[in-house]
Amino acid sequence: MSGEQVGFWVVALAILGAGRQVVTSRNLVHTVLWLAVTLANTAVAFVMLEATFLAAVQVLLYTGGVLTLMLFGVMLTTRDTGFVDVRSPLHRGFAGGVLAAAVMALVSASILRTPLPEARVTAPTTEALGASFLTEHVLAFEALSLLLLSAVIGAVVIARRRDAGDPREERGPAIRPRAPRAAGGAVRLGAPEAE
Amino acid sequence: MGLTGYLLLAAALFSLGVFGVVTRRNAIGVLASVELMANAVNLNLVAFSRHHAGPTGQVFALFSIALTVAEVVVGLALVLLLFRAKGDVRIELASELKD
Amino acid sequence: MPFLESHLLGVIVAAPFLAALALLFVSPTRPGAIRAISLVGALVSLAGSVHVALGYDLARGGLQRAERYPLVPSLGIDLSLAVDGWSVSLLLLTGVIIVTGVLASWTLTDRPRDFFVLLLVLVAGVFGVFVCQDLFVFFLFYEIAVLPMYLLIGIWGSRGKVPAAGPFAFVWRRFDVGGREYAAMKLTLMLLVGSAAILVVILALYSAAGGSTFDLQALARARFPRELQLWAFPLLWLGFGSLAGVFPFHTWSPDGHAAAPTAVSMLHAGVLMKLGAFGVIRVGMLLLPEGASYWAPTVGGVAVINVLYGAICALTQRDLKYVIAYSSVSHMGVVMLGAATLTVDGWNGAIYQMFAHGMMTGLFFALVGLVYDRAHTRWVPSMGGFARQMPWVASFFVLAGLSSLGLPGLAGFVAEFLVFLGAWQSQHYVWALAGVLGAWVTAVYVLRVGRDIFFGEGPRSDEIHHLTDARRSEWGALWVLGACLVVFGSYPRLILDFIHVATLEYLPRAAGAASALLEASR
Amino acid sequence: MSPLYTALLCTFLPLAAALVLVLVSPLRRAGLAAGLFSVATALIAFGGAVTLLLERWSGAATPVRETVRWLPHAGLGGGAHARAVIELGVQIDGISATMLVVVTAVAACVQIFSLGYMAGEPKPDFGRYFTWQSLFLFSMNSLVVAPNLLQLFLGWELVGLVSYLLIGYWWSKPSAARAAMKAFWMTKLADMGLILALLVLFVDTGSFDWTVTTSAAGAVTLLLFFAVMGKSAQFPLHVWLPDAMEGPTPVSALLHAATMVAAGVFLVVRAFPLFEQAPTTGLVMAYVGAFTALFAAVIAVVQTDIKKVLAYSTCSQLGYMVAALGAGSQVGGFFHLTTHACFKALLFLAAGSIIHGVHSNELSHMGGLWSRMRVTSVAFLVGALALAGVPGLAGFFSKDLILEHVLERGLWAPLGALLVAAFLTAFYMGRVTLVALFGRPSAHAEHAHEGGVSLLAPLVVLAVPAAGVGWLGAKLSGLYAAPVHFHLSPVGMVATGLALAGLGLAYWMFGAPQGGGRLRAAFAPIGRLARSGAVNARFAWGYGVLGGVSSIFAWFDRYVIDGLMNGLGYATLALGARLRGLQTGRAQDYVYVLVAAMLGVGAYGAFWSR
Repeated sequence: MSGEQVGFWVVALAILGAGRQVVTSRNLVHTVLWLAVTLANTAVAFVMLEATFLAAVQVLLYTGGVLTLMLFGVMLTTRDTGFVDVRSPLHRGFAGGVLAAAVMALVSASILRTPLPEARVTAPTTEALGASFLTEHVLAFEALSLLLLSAVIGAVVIARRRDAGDPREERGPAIRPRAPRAAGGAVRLGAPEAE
Repeated sequence: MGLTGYLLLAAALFSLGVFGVVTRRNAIGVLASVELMANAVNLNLVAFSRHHAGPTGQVFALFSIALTVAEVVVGLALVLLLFRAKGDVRIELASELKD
Repeated sequence: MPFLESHLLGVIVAAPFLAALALLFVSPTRPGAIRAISLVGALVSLAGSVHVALGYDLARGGLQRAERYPLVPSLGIDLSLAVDGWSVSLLLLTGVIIVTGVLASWTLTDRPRDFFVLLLVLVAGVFGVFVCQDLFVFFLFYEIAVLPMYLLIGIWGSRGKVPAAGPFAFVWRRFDVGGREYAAMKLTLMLLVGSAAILVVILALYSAAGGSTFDLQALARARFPRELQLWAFPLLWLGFGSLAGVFPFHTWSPDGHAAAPTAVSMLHAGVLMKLGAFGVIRVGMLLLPEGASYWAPTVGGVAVINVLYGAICALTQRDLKYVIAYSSVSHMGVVMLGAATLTVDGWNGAIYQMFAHGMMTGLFFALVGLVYDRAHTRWVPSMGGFARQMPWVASFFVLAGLSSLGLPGLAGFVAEFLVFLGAWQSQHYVWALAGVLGAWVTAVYVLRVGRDIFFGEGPRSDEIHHLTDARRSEWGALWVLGACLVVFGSYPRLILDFIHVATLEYLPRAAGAASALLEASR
Repeated sequence: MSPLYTALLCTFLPLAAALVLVLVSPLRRAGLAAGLFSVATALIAFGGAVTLLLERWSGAATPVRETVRWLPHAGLGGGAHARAVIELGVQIDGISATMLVVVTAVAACVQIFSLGYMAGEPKPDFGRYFTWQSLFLFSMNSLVVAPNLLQLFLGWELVGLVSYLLIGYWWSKPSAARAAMKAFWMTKLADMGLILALLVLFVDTGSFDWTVTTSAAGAVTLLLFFAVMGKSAQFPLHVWLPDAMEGPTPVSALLHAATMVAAGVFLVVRAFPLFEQAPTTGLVMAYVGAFTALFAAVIAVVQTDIKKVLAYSTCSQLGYMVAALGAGSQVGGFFHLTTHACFKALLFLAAGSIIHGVHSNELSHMGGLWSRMRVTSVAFLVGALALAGVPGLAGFFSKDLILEHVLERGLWAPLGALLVAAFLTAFYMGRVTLVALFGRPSAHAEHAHEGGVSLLAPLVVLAVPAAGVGWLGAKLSGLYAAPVHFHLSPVGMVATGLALAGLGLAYWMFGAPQGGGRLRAAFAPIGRLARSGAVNARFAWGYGVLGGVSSIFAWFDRYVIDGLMNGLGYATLALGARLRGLQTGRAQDYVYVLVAAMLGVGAYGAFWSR
């Protein structure tokens, strides 16, 4: 077993172990922290795949940015319950397990049945990456920046507190539970509006 | 280590994510599970890029990461909104899809 | 402008879209700007259509001005546009109808911006269907054209009253039969069910042709197996036919047209119903010639029912819009009848009937809208003697009526005559007889309803007063449509030559299959 | 100017006039100016028509025929259809030149007459009236110069349209609006025959020409004759004609006496080569025509409205023409058409002048007009005597020709009917003349007086041909057939005798002696029958049936077909309510199903589909 293979197994075990904690941990703060472990280990896997730039981005963006954000989220919303998630009913967990197993089975079966090139090619340099960004994929790049911008704006708009004067805000719910309404037309047909 | 190993690793990670998405009760938990799935996809992309050809795979992975970031941002905003509306973030509270 | 010249079809389709987009940035409180932008969008399309017609090389024929924008190359889906003779005529029709439709809704005050946005999106879809050469995109445009109708009728519609009776009276307790939401829903549901059938066939054709292209020309060369053709054609016929008002799927039409606001009725009866018939011919008969010739007698027989049944039903309607709606059902029957003859004259007549009926029914609905606007009722027995206050409206009503009953010199006659000629040539004598009889019944109800509204003694209801004649913008719409009826009726070759070129090219496929079928049966 | 351009001028100048009047509102609303404009174009058209006729008259001109393609057409298969074209154009020969002169002359007279007769109308209506008049002239001329049956049909429908518009001229009067509609319905019903005939002819021969030889001549001609029955008011499709008298009297003179109703006869004259191929149709025509001649004459006897008398008389005379054509006499039919146009237009215009003076249509409101309206009375008298068949006047010659031909063909029953009709014609015309002109003046007639010069000049002008056109028979028939020289035949003498007897009887009953009270009583039941409108009632009944059928259909559509659709929607909803239990509304459950479904599809695609 070469050193590289050993490294792979270690990283794989770390990723999967941490991932298991992410989906099962009761404490949400723990969940987020385990997620950080998973992502960091993925960054290690990236390094092993000689994608160093990506690994850096992964660590900076994910572990640095996103997880902090998620921690904020957890702190803000589950403060009262002690960061503890409600337990799922057993049948739900069982069904989820079956589904996950099925996904795993199908995907791995597909992978194993497909003849894959095992030999490595030269890893692209960061320079090549940058060049590719600004030439071949420049349109997608720009579109992405627009998307990020709109996501930020959208997030602000969605999460923004209503003005204090808004009476709806005083009562709490910003989205009032509306009267049962037709989602599709067929139902609406049955409830004639009085004219 | 060959491509197959990485792909299987990613598949396993993805399956974990699926499990989390359908079982977690807390919206942030669901979000974290989605991150796992996205991460699995990125792993795949990078692995393919290494064993196949050229920078395209990595480029896509980068795009994917950026997209995920955007998704997290919006997702968290929604979670906040949900919290403000219902006082809790259990995801079954958001059952407006039922008529 | 070379760009404009080489992307003209794209521009025609895009202009209403862009106008709709521009409207989104206009304040809803500025109706003047909204109208102006809509009119500009419509006029650009019309001007483009006229330019396409003038530039179409009749001697060369075939598809011209091909434009291709790849959409999903891996599935063989392209936004590929081109015109043949049929498209040229229908483009012109659509252009005229949307311009006059915008003019006719000039005075709309209820949420004009949303109204015009939907109207323009709808018409962009219609333009798209007529110039599109890719089956998938064809379907896409078809849906774009059909769906805004739901909102347009549901929001801006008016209601008629249909008292509960008959074996299904229990339904009335559940639905608001005759209401605008009911009408909108019914129309949308029926058309969507039709769309589902169409989609099934489209996918079947795609995979049967090798799963690499949706191109109409390529599919037409594909020679589908006979079994496929035999089951696929009736599905297409009924799917598209639900929009063309084929019996018994016509029942959305009276309610839908009656509930719809003026411009929407104009577009719907004037152009949208043609999409259905166009689909049957363009997709059904050209791609599935064997299926078409096998089913032609059925199609024609049902069309005969449409012609007579629609006309006879129109005879006793008391609601003005219902009269015109049933007349549309009847006249669309003439289109299907012409298509089913599988003869040159029949097809020429069918396409020309689309054109002529579009103009005529557009005029009709514009007038009905005017009358309704002034009298605030659509109940014919309460009207009478309106010609005193609205002489021009009366004159144009008679003109439209004369065209619908097939008076020579007006566009309707040419179409009907050709269709009857085709029917006689195809030796379906009963079809021709029924068609001629239908034209007579049309004369009976059209003249009677005209008399009941406009002639004789004054309004029979005391609630009707302050009638006024057409105003400026409405005036423009009436004159344009009226002039079209007269001009294209007295010199039909202006349009018919285009149609003829395309028919000559396409018909041999279908007719070849027909004669092969005849051989086989001997 | 070449004959072609002259003919085009005759046809399109009135169209241009009509268009100008439609589009230039100020001119139309100016009233008299519109009228003068229209009259001027009509006179120019008349001048053109006369030149055309004179060219034929001198014998130098050959027939002119020019056509243009109207519709593209390409028949499948070879044979006649490969070369088939659908075209319109102009054909000038003896028949069309004569007819053009008749039409334009009568039209010009009528328009001039209308200037005075309609002077009391509001100005815009006056303009509208002349717009329709110009449109009529265009339509009729395009029918007359038609080179084939298709164009004849186009003109045919257009004159029907103008007839509708002009009958309904006083549209605010419910009876006028109804009469206009009825006339259109009836003629349109008959026109179905014409359009079907066109289809049969074209599919059989690849042409709309009347000169072709066709194997389907029987069907074609019968269908054509059905159309003729409608347009030329043959029994039983004649019911619209008396109602059409709701229109202004000059309109009745032009459309419903002289020209438009004669279009049916003109059609047969034109398509005579086709009719010659179908002897059976000829027989049918002879019988129908003769019966109509008799039937309408009987009804005319008891009418009390002067216009109704003339209307039924028109029916009757058209019956004569149809019978003549059925008996195989193209010349007889067409010649009678020509003479009838002259004297019937004269009679109607004179009647119009009388109505203008008396302000009533009723015969009982007239009387003693001879002394008060001398010019009109003389004109009326000339027309009446010409119609009655008094020797030397126009009607005498043409009627004689017809009877001779019917006798020649051995059609005894039609001959008898026509002879009786000749007697009755003289009788009812005598009655009208005696009552209106020489009877005891009623209160209405006390103040009767002549109208202006525009009313009288057309009467004088028309009286000349009404009296004398008969003498031109040989020359006129020579324009398109072997010249027919007049000679008094035995049957003609019988007819003349009968006509004189009819006049005598009329004098005995309605003139100075005032005899025949018992005879009058004998006529009473006919009068009742005529007024009850038995035939009319049949059509009213038919209309009722149509309405009933329509009600049933409409109900069926609304409540069964549409009800079915509604029921379907209802059922779907009910089903939807059941299925709703499956919906939890939880996003996670949806994800679960989604992933499972994707797995299913993926598994199918990956493992089983190969």
